[in-house]
Amino acid sequence: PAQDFSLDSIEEKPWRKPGADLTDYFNYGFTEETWRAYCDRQKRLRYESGNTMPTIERER
Amino acid sequence: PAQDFSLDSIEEKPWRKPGADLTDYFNYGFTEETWRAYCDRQKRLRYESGNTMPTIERER
Amino acid sequence: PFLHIDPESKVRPCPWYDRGFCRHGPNCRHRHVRKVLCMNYVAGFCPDGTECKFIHAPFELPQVDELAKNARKAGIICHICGEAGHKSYQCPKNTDLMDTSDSNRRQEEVPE
Ligand SMILES: [Zn+2]
Ligand SMILES: [Zn+2]
Repeated sequence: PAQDFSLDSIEEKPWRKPGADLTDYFNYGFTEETWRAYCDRQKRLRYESGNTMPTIERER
Repeated sequence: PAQDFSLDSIEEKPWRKPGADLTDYFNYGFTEETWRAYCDRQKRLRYESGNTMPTIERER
Repeated sequence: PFLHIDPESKVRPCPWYDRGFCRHGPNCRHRHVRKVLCMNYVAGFCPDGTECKFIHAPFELPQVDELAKNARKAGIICHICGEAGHKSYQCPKNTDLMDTSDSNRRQEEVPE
């Protein structure tokens, strides 16, 4: 899942470039910061409950 | 276009009729169920991102 | 008697279908182009951005989405926050509009 993409593993961060549209990269109105926070939260949740991914990924 | 948002507001569901092609109505391989799940996910994640969309709140 | 659909208008892709669902199905005035969704973007983030070969589907209702896009194309720049895509009276940073609570203000922003 995309949550496992660490933003830090991406060397150049094209969405930071001037003129870049954040929404081309981040869905749902996330920004780099809020996405990071969300991933951390998810990781913690998954760790605590042993739960994996939400529905959509599975349905495909 | 409130009626375009929620499937439930559409009284007759022509895509359910025999001979109907689901892909005429649903893109990306969505079905009624997965589209519903996708809409819920949109709502949930927009909330999680802290970027709630006023339009959607109203449409529901 | 059959539905007359102007073939010209079929050239324009359907913004609702591009979101994922169009209630008009085969009778839609616009063209329904079958595409493949980017599952990374559905998850929330796709590192490929504009280079991605799958679709990053917008979920904003087309009219709102298009309004903003057209405004951006037309080079509309807000003189309050300096950002492109909206006018000052629609600006989230316009304090003149902030006499009510934040949530009320947000609803008022929605164009009819
Ligand atoms: Zn359509
Ligand atoms: Zn992508």
